[in-house]
Amino acid sequence: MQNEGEIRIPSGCAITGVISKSGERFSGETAIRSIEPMHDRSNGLGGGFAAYGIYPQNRDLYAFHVFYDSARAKEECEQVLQTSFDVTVAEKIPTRKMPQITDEPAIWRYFCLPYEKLLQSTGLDEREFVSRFVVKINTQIRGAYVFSSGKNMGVFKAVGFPEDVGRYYRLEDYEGYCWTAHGRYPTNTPGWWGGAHPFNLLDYTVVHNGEISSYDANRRFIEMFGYRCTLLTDTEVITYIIDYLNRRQGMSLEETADVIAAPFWSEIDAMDEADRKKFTYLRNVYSSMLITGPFSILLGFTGGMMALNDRLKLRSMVVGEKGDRVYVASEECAIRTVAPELDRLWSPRGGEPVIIQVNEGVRI
Amino acid sequence: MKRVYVNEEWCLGCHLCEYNCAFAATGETDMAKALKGVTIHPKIQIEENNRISFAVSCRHCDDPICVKSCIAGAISKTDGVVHVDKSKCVGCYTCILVCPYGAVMPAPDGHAIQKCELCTDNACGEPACVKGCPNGAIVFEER
Amino acid sequence: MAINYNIPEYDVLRDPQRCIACRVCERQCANEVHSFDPDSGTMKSDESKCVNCHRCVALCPTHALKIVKNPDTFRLNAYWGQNDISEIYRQAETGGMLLSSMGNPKPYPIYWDKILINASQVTNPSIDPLREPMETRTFLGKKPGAIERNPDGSIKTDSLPPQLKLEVPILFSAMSYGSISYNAHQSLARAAQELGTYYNTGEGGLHEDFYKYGPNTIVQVASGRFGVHHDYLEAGAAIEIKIGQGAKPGIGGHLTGAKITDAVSRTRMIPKGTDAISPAPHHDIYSIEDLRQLVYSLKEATEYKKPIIVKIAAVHNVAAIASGIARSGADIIAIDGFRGGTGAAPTRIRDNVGIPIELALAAVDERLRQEQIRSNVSLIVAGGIRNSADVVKAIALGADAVYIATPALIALGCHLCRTCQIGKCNWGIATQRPDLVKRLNPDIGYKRLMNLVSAWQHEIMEMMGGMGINSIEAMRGNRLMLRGVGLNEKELEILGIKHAGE
Amino acid sequence: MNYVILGNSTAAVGCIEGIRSVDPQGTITVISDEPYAAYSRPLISYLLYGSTTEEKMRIRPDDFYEKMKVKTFLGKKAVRVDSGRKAVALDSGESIPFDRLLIATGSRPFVPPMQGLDKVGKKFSFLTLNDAKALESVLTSESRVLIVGAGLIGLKCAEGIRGRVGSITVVDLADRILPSILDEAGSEMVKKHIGQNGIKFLLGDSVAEFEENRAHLKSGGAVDFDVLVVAVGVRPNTELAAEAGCEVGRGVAIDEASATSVPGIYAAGDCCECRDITTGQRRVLAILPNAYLQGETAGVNMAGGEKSFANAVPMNAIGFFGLHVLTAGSYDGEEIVETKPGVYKKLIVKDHLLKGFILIGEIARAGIYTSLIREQTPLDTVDFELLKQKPQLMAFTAERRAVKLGGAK
Repeated sequence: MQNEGEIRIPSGCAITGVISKSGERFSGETAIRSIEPMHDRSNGLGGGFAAYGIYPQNRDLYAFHVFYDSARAKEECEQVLQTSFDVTVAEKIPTRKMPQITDEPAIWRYFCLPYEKLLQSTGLDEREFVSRFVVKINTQIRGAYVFSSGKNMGVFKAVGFPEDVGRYYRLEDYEGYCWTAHGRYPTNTPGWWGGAHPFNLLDYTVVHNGEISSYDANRRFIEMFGYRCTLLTDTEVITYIIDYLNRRQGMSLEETADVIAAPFWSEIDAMDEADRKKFTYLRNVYSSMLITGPFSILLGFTGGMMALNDRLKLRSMVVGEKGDRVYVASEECAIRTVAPELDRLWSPRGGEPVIIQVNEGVRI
Repeated sequence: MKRVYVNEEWCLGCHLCEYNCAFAATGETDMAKALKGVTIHPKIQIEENNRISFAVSCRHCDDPICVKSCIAGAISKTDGVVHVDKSKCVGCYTCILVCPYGAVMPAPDGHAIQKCELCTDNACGEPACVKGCPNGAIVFEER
Repeated sequence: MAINYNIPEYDVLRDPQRCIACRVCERQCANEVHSFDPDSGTMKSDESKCVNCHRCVALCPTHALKIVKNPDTFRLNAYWGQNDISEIYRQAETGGMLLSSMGNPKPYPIYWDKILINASQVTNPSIDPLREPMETRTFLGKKPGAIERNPDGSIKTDSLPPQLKLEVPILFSAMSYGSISYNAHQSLARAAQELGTYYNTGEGGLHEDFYKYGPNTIVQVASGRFGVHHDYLEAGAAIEIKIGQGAKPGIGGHLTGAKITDAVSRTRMIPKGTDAISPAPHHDIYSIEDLRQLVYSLKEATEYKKPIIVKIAAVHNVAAIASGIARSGADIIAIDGFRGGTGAAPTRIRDNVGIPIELALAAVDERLRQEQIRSNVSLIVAGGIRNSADVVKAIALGADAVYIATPALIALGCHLCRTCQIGKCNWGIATQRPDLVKRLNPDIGYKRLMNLVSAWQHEIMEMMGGMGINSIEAMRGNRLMLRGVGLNEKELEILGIKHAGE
Repeated sequence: MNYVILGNSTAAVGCIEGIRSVDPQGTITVISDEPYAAYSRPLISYLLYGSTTEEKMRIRPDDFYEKMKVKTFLGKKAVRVDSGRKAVALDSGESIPFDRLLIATGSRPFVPPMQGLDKVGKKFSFLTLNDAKALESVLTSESRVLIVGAGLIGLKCAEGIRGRVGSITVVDLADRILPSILDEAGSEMVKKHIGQNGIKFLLGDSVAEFEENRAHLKSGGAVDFDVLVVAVGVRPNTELAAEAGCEVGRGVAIDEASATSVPGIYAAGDCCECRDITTGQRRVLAILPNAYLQGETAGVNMAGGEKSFANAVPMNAIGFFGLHVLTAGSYDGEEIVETKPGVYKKLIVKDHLLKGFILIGEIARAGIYTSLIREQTPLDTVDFELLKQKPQLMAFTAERRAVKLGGAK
């Protein structure tokens, strides 16, 4: 059997996400309960959560979540980590023993910041430095895998059904203003924890339901820019593309969505001149970042969440609103379970991003 | 009204139109069987000289002088096609005398005349010369 | 020569039951194979003149003709083939180099046929091009590394380097006026215009009548610089510097004086009736930095408004060469594989020099990505694209677009008799004889070209839809969509694809 | 509008079709002393020959008059035209008023005074269907027929009856046949051919005196006969026109609009004289195409349309026993002659124009020559050398051909 990274494994999935626009923090129980009714969209081969705002006391430090297959990997990784980072906290992530969750790796958490000296000497900005560092650990240290690397946020994932994974990680004990969750239905049956979703880089997390047909075109292109798609999953390449466009190219999330789920030429040709030029430019210049095939993704980032469907809307995705909460899920049941009465419920059109950001001025 | 037009520039002088015309008139389905050993009498004829060639067949004139001149009332024009009633034709050749295109000719039996009738007199559907022209030198078009 | 050592290559079979002696074959054969015997009233043939172009077969109204390989053979020999012996006789007779036309016909591996395409099943829906948009529009040209913004924050779109916009990623590749006829050129130009793509003048300049097709024309600058002047450069949508040609890498060209008619002479700006000889190298390009100078000279001459294409033959170190070109300022690289056609080339060169385009493409695309300069240039591949599946495979291997020439000529009637060099093309393509040129009616020709490319486009869309891809750029370089069959590890590695079953 | 047409042959048909192309409603009345629907007079010889029937001789379908809304008075003779009151008086006493009148009264046989002619019992003219029927009724396979006149009518009559009689002798004062359309060489060739088909000629001779079954010739000989056909010539029926005040020369004088000198009265066909463009002379051009074109021109103009027929050309297509003779124009000018066995060809050129031709035996595409005459095409605008070889459109410039064949404007 080959694991993620050795073979490309397409998978069907369930996704859900909840955000409080007022920045109110709420327990992971909501996310667990929301993903639970979509049990049948997963097959027990992966589940995970991303939570934003969960480490307010360490909000200025990077929170690295790391899987270790061996003590040696841990030793090696920590050694490298300590040469580049000032590590404030190193701890085991609390878990609950459950019969449903097996083959656990060692799961550690580090709060840290890169050494200022090093940033100056490399000339890289902090986020670029961290992202390169994570890619380096994940590609070079066998048995160590950084699966969460943002500030004041964290990814929790494992092989199992998502609701079990949530309970395993005791997510009811965490409070965040935004949660996304993922249940996985891979069409092959390896069980590597790193291969579960969400996929993360810095504070970007992506949960995704779909199977993109443009995968290798996207992968081979994005790898030109220093990324290494080690997992061979859609989520990984989508995350990198978003990171590249949003963070490195400085595009807005809307513009990012306009690249990866670009309008059809027939639509562009019918636009007014300014829009036509803009969209033509984006499609032309970033053509290799167009993502085709079915996908529904939830992008989590500091201060917000973006939902996006492929341009043909080949995967279901609904959005619900209740008060200051916005819910996005593969199925309406996932929303109704946690918010039976909604102010509004709709199905976004293919390629049309839904971006929810925490209200301005709210400290997160 | 659709007419046969000749694009001289594209005529190859291959004479296939003549053979296709003659073949269409036989009503046979096998050209080899129909024309083997036969001297053909096509209603379309190629003129050739110094690498110039073109096909000539009845123009189905708007003001057909053959119709007006026919001493037997055997030529008439209906639905854009100048038609010969061979049973009325006595073969006097007045039409040959007046046709400015030289597009009317004696029928092989000599007792009447023949001319292109746009294959309305056979089962071709479209003029056989046009259908068989390899280079678009003869076209059947509305202009 | 008292003894004729050679035997006719073909036999003309005429079914006496079918032949009606209409003499179409006689009138249509520029090689004068057929003749009419008035005494017997039957047709005769001199098969020694036959090149098997099938013009007579195609026009015979009673299907009385067949051209077959002459069953007469030299004594069979597993090592010394018929061709080997014949060619020696010919060279012993003439003392000259052997000349041939069109592409390398030898049985080298055809990698296209060892690559298979993927399709969606269950996990990912295939897309029906009849019901959903299916996009084949492609832009060729250098892509900027970063966006720039206007003061109001909007994206600056005007700073984009010049691009070629193709509605379908298929262009007609270079065939010079002179090597092919006026009517062939017109057919290509009109088809390119209708299809929203481009044709390429080749190295023979641009006939004055065709300037109006300029927006769909790529003008070529080759080592002979025939017909190159300022208006010519300005006339095209892009300028192609031809370094090499897949059919004859490393050598120049030779168009015999017989083909330099009045119009050809005017277009090429050389005296009528003189041989048009292109030098093997550009004598102002002896190194990669010289190329850069020419690239920028042409850009200067055309105010940086036109993309510059550099066309090279696929040779052994093509990836490194392409890397150099990608850094030379060129906007597009065209790579011509060893199956590419020609109007005339030394047989030995055509049949033995160069490498398969599939491998060259895979190597170049991968190399440019490794060097992170793939966005500096677009890649056009040429030389042996036979059908839409080849196009799909080429794009999935990493090409932005393909050049086709042989399929275009075949669409116009070419039967690949491979005797372009004698100038008596019975199909009116590779000839300047007025009576032969007129056999290609561009009104018919351009429609056949349009049909061909439209048909391919539909097939490409169908294959894309099967893969669940609805825009061609998502297929570009998408090598996971390909699998090899019957390829060894090395070949798979170069092609960057997995073996079927993996 | 009230149209009246006197005569019911080709000119009348042309006139009816001309009127109806402009005026679908006006009343058209046709008056003819012949009791038949319009038939082709030139076909009477073919009728006797057996290559047509009385039914097929009709030049228009049976429903022609009905479709064209034409009222007919057939078998009634117009006896007077009153141009002042604008009415035609019929022999039956009726008076038919008209607004526009076409006189298309044709011609009648000319029978010169010949001594003893009244003694001949079976004597015939050969112009009308009735003439043909009458002649046919007396013919037997033993009949010895004497035809006086070796012109078109006489010889067509000879051909028409050759297969049904014992012998035919043709006498003519002229020393050659068909002198009105052939030159000497042509005459000789045709005469030889006709002679080979069993017809005996006595040329340069004439009948001095008839007995009932014998003609004594001026030359001294005599010809025994059973049936006599007099085909010396025809005379236009101009009397009605003259009475109506129309200017009459050899025929009723008409202009290019087919109008006579009397307003409202038009004339067409064999009763008229018009300008022959090949000679510039006014003459009677008693040929069928002219009759139609003049009639049609008259019809259009009568109905208020505008049409001009300005290029009348004498021409004849005639054949005898498989030998075809096509001629046109006048024969005054430079001659280009080509002869080969069975073929005689003569072109006449004057003032850089093709003026006339005689084609015997090889007649293909003669209309191309005719059109050069009719259109008065300057010969320096065509390749006349090619035209000398044979009539062909190749002789025109590519631009002219593009107009003729390619639909260019």
